[in-house]
Amino acid sequence: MPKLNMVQAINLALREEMQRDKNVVILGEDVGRDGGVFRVTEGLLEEFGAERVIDTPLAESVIAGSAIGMALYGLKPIAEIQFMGFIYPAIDQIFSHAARVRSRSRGRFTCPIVVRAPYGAGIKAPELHSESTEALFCHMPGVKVVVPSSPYNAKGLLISSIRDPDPVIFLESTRLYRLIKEEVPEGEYAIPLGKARVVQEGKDITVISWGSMLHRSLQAVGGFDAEVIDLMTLNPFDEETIFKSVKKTGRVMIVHEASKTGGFGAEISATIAEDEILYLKAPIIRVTGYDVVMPLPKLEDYYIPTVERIRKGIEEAMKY
Amino acid sequence: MPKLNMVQAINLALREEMQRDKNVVILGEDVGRDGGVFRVTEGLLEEFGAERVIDTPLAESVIAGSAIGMALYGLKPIAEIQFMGFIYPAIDQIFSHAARVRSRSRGRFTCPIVVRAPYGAGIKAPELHSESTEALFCHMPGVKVVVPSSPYNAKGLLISSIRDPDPVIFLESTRLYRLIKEEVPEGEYAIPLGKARVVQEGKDITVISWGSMLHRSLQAVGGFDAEVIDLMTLNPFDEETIFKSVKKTGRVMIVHEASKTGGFGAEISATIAEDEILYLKAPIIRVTGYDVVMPLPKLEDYYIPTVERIRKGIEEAMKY
Amino acid sequence: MPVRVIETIDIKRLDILDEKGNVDESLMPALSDIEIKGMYELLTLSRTFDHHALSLQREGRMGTYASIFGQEASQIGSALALEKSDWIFPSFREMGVYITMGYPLHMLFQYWGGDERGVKCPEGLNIFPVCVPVGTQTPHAAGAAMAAKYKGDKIAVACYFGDGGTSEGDFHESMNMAGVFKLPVVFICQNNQWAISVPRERQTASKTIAQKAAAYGFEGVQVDGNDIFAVYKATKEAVDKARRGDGPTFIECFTYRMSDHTTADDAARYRTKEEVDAWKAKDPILRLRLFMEKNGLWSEQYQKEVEEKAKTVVDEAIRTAEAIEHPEPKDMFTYTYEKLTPRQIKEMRDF
Amino acid sequence: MPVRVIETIDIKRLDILDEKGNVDESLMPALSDIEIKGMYELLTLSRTFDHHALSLQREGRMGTYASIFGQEASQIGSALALEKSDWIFPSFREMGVYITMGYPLHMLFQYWGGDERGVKCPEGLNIFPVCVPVGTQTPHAAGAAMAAKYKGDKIAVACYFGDGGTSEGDFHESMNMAGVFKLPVVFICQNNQWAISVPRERQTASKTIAQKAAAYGFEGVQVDGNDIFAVYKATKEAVDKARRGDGPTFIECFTYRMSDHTTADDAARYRTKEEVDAWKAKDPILRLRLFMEKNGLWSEQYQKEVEEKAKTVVDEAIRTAEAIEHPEPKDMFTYTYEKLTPRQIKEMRDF
Ligand SMILES: Cc1ncc(C[n+]2csc(CCOP(=O)(O)OP(=O)(O)O)c2C)c(N)n1
Ligand SMILES: Cc1ncc(C[n+]2csc(CCOP(=O)(O)OP(=O)(O)O)c2C)c(N)n1
Ligand SMILES: [Mg+2]
Ligand SMILES: [Mg+2]
Repeated sequence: MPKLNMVQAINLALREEMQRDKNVVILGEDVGRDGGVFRVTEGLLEEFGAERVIDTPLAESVIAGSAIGMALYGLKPIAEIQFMGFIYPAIDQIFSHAARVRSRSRGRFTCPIVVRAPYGAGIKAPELHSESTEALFCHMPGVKVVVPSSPYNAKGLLISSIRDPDPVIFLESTRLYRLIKEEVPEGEYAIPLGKARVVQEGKDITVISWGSMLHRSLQAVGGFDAEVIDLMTLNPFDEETIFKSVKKTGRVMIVHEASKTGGFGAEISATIAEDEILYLKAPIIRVTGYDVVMPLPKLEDYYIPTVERIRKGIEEAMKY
Repeated sequence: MPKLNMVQAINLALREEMQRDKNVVILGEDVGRDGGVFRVTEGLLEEFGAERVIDTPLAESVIAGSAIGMALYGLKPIAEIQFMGFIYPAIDQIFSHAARVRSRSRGRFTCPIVVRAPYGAGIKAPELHSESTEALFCHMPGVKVVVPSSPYNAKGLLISSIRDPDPVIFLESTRLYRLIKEEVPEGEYAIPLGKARVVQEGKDITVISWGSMLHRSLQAVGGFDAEVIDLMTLNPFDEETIFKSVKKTGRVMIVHEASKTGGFGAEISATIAEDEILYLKAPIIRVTGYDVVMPLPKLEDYYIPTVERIRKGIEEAMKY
Repeated sequence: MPVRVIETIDIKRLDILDEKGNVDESLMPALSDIEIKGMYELLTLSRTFDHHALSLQREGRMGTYASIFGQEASQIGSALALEKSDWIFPSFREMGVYITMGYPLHMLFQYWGGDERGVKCPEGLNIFPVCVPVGTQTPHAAGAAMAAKYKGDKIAVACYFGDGGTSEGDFHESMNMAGVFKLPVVFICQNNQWAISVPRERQTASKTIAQKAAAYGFEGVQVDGNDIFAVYKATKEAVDKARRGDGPTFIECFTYRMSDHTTADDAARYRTKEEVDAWKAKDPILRLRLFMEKNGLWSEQYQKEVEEKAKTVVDEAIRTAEAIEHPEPKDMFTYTYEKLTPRQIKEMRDF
Repeated sequence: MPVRVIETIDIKRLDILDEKGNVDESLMPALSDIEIKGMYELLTLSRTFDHHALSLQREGRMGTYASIFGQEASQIGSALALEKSDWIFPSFREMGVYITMGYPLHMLFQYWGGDERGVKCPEGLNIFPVCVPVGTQTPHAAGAAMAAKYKGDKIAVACYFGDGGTSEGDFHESMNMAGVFKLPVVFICQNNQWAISVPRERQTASKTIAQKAAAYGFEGVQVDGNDIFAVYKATKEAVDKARRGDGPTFIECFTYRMSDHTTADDAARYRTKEEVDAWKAKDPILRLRLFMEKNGLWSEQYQKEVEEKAKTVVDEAIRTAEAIEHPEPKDMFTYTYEKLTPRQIKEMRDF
């Protein structure tokens, strides 16, 4: 089996789904001739032509909005937003329409779009190229949010997202794009949305993370008997897997790169504090980015949760 | 002292602040000649002229964005978004700029704007006229979020918001606009941002709410020895007041109108679960809107947390 | 600056039927008497629908409603140029379009009564639900047109919005997209001179709205929006052009909102009675009646029949709408996603 | 459709200095020899800055950088028409504007090195920090202009963006706002023919970008963006008009991005060498040199001096920038709000 990095794995998923289903089309800035600024769509224009791999004008709202229109018409559009920091102009289309099409039309129209965006810090990029505001999209019923953490699950989750009958925000860690290679099978396999993955079993503490922070978490748990969960789908999220783990460990730490206040860690913590508090032996710890405007590259490394900060979080929980 | 409803109290705050400071200007759709669709800006055009009460074209992004430009230039603009459901096109300006101007320019430029918007359900209005997505704005460092629950605190909080040197999202419950009248003094008084208000003291449970849900919460607590907290400022929020209360009661319920997942109740709950868990006797209960697309008027009343649902939440917590 | 002219753009205006009921024969589209009578009947039906909707709202039997009074010719004239297989992206003030396309009237009352099921478009029609956030439907029109083009379907996409809607960023991005990809879209702006309290000249400084198309490299034309023949003709040409693969067209229907913005509005706060009165003479139905009278297509008797028929149809629709059972509270969960989420399943236990 | 023309819009183009260094005397702005030499020196300094920035990036001493190579005349010509009291809203590719306005060079290196302090605009200048999200600076320009107008300040606001930027909704909303309120803004579009990999003709279908102003009821003009005299003249007239209270102007500087989009880009993937080579002959610095040569303002010796001076200044700026101490981690908290929040105070304890 070939070893692929995440860029290649996503490219493969796109290619295979486009081969399988003529209704799958890609649109976005520089996705065609340039193959995407991260080369995620490389070669697709050549293979599928300009009608299916569409270089759009520089306008995020109509990228999302026209994807919605295509979906209404029966296509399965995959819209790329060049960086998550540029998704904000498209939020209105995502929130006011993509999320509501099915409900508004009582199912007559549906909106099976995928909005892909590179997210997160760690590649020393300019301002607004390092956002990780996934939590925003988790507060909009009608939208699903998926964040893969490895090439293998990126491919499987993307296939599921493309086939999903509802809108999916699919966030790809820029830092992970070329960091890890792993075996990624060719051909079809789908990892179901809404299911988390227990990456490592353990008895003392449940560490919940997703995307790029999963790796730092895995680095940090060494020496502890930690159960590590890769959430993968943030909305709707897999309460069951979390609850099962919490019942066993009685301790929880959530790690994410987004700033703390209102981050998705809050929802996980609150869900546990509401449903499983009696099993808890310790405070629910959140190790997150700080509540600050994301700094430029010189300070970026201080913003992102470090292995050391994550370890401290575990140690804190283990005091109880 | 005159008894005013919330529309009148906000109008008074605007008028007085405009009289006090020539740099305060208002802009938005229909804020001038029409006095705003809820009449919140009634009479201001006549008193202050079209250069200070500006009827803009129908374009939310430039309403927020030009307010930012005015603020950079030294004015204190108050932008009205006609309904919170129409703030989404302005989110990019609020998140990418208003929130970051101070940080980006290391304080050379600041962004003292207020973005006012009517929010919430309960007046049987058309689609997207009933949003309560305040949590979104609480996840963006650099932005403050204020939600008054009564005419008196609406005036005092608005004065503080206008004078605040940073961007403030100021959300006004459409349902409360004309529901309650209370004594509102003329002249200056400011209610500090970032401070919650203990509306009623109690020993058995802490009920935390804001805006329109505060009133339902107050109706629901009858018969319980509940401490009711009106959060007022959601970001940055008053941990101290909450912690003090939780230490006393050991039980917490949070009530908000927004849908549950990723609502601001999650942040409050998570904060308590992180810092005060040892004081808790019971699960932290959230009584909220459902995780659904906000329904049209026929089902609206089923969506909004009812007094009965809130009571059930308290009863649930009191079982422990 | 005495410099070279590198581009010249002419903005044209089309008028066919004047206020007295006279037509410019050279421009008159080929319409049979039956078709012309059909137009008149649709105009009357739409206005009757509108008046009844306003009454229902006043009586507390319906929610906030946006009247189409005065804009009937813009709506019916343009919709008549469309086929059922075409796709339509309305804003919130296009009841005349729905009615012309044969949308069940009772569902419109149901929708304005606050029930989503009213805009569950019946199979066989492709009308997207009422779009409340101004201008945000324009990208959908571009996208649907792109999809139709990709699929090789010879359809047109009609996108409706107001003068105010042209100020939104989405309008711009969609027009631009349509221009770049030569999409089969007809953008139909009902310039009714007001966006709530903001008059046309404070909405934009361009002399016409039609000229906005120049920014996107395709044709923009202004038509007398109270002249159903002109609206029909301009739309038909644009639709045919779209089907031929010759790209988008922008049509400014120059009309007037005779009512308050919605039932929640009081237009007397911001515009004069004189202005409104001046537009009464330009009424789209009146002038068609005068034309028909001159051409022997109208009589008092006919008028009575048309009015009675309209009233019967509308009354029946109201009865049907009001007899529909209240939606189930659980319905609010059902259409969030294709499948309920685990959390929703828990939440639904409240009902 | 044989109908009435109700509006005609002419789009003009201004050229003064051709590729051979000849000028159209009738159009030539009044510039002293010293001023012309000043232009040349700024062009050279900016290009020197740019080349050094690219080298630093390659050496890993600086982050991603957006080159201005080829666009110097558009930037310096327009900036020279501004006063220090004017307000400037750049995008991310306007180093020539910063340099012309007297912005400390070392701060520019500092910024591109990933340090916010580099765009803390010194007092006495009103240049808003580099704006990364495309088009989003345009509303700020409208707002600042509105504020200036309200305060009665006789200043102009210059707003820079690219051809790609004109596709964003914000551009549209801001242009419209400026038109409605007759704001003192000069919108300066550097049409460098590319938005990363998207060529101008796939960005928008309008024949010129200048004609987009027609949508907003004010003047748009195209100038040869590699002709510093034309850019200067057009901007000066627009700035004067703004100061007079006669409203906004849109200027399309027709130029070319000679470099990759940024140092993270590889333009060879999407455009031909032939296209780039064809633009070499149109170089803005070369043609000014030819003009100066013809007019006795240039010599080999002068060239050497100008180059050496530029190099010295740039080297010095790099030294200064690189000597600046690394920002404190705590700095990332300091400017979120005027005061730290209680939560931030806790978070800061990590440092
Ligand atoms: C994005 C958005 N902003 C504000 C509103 C509130 N609103 C509803 S209709 C309207 C005016 C619309 O004017 P126009 O586009 O001319 O259409 P008309 O009402 O005249 O048919 C406004 C401001 C809205 N629905 N959506
Ligand atoms: C809102 C937004 N979307 C996407 C990007 C990524 N991006 C940076 S520059 C650029 C192209 C800009 O083209 P143009 O406006 O012509 O300016 P130029 O780069 O040619 O100077 C893109 C797509 C961005 N910075 N902001
Ligand atoms: Mg209108
Ligand atoms: Mg460009």
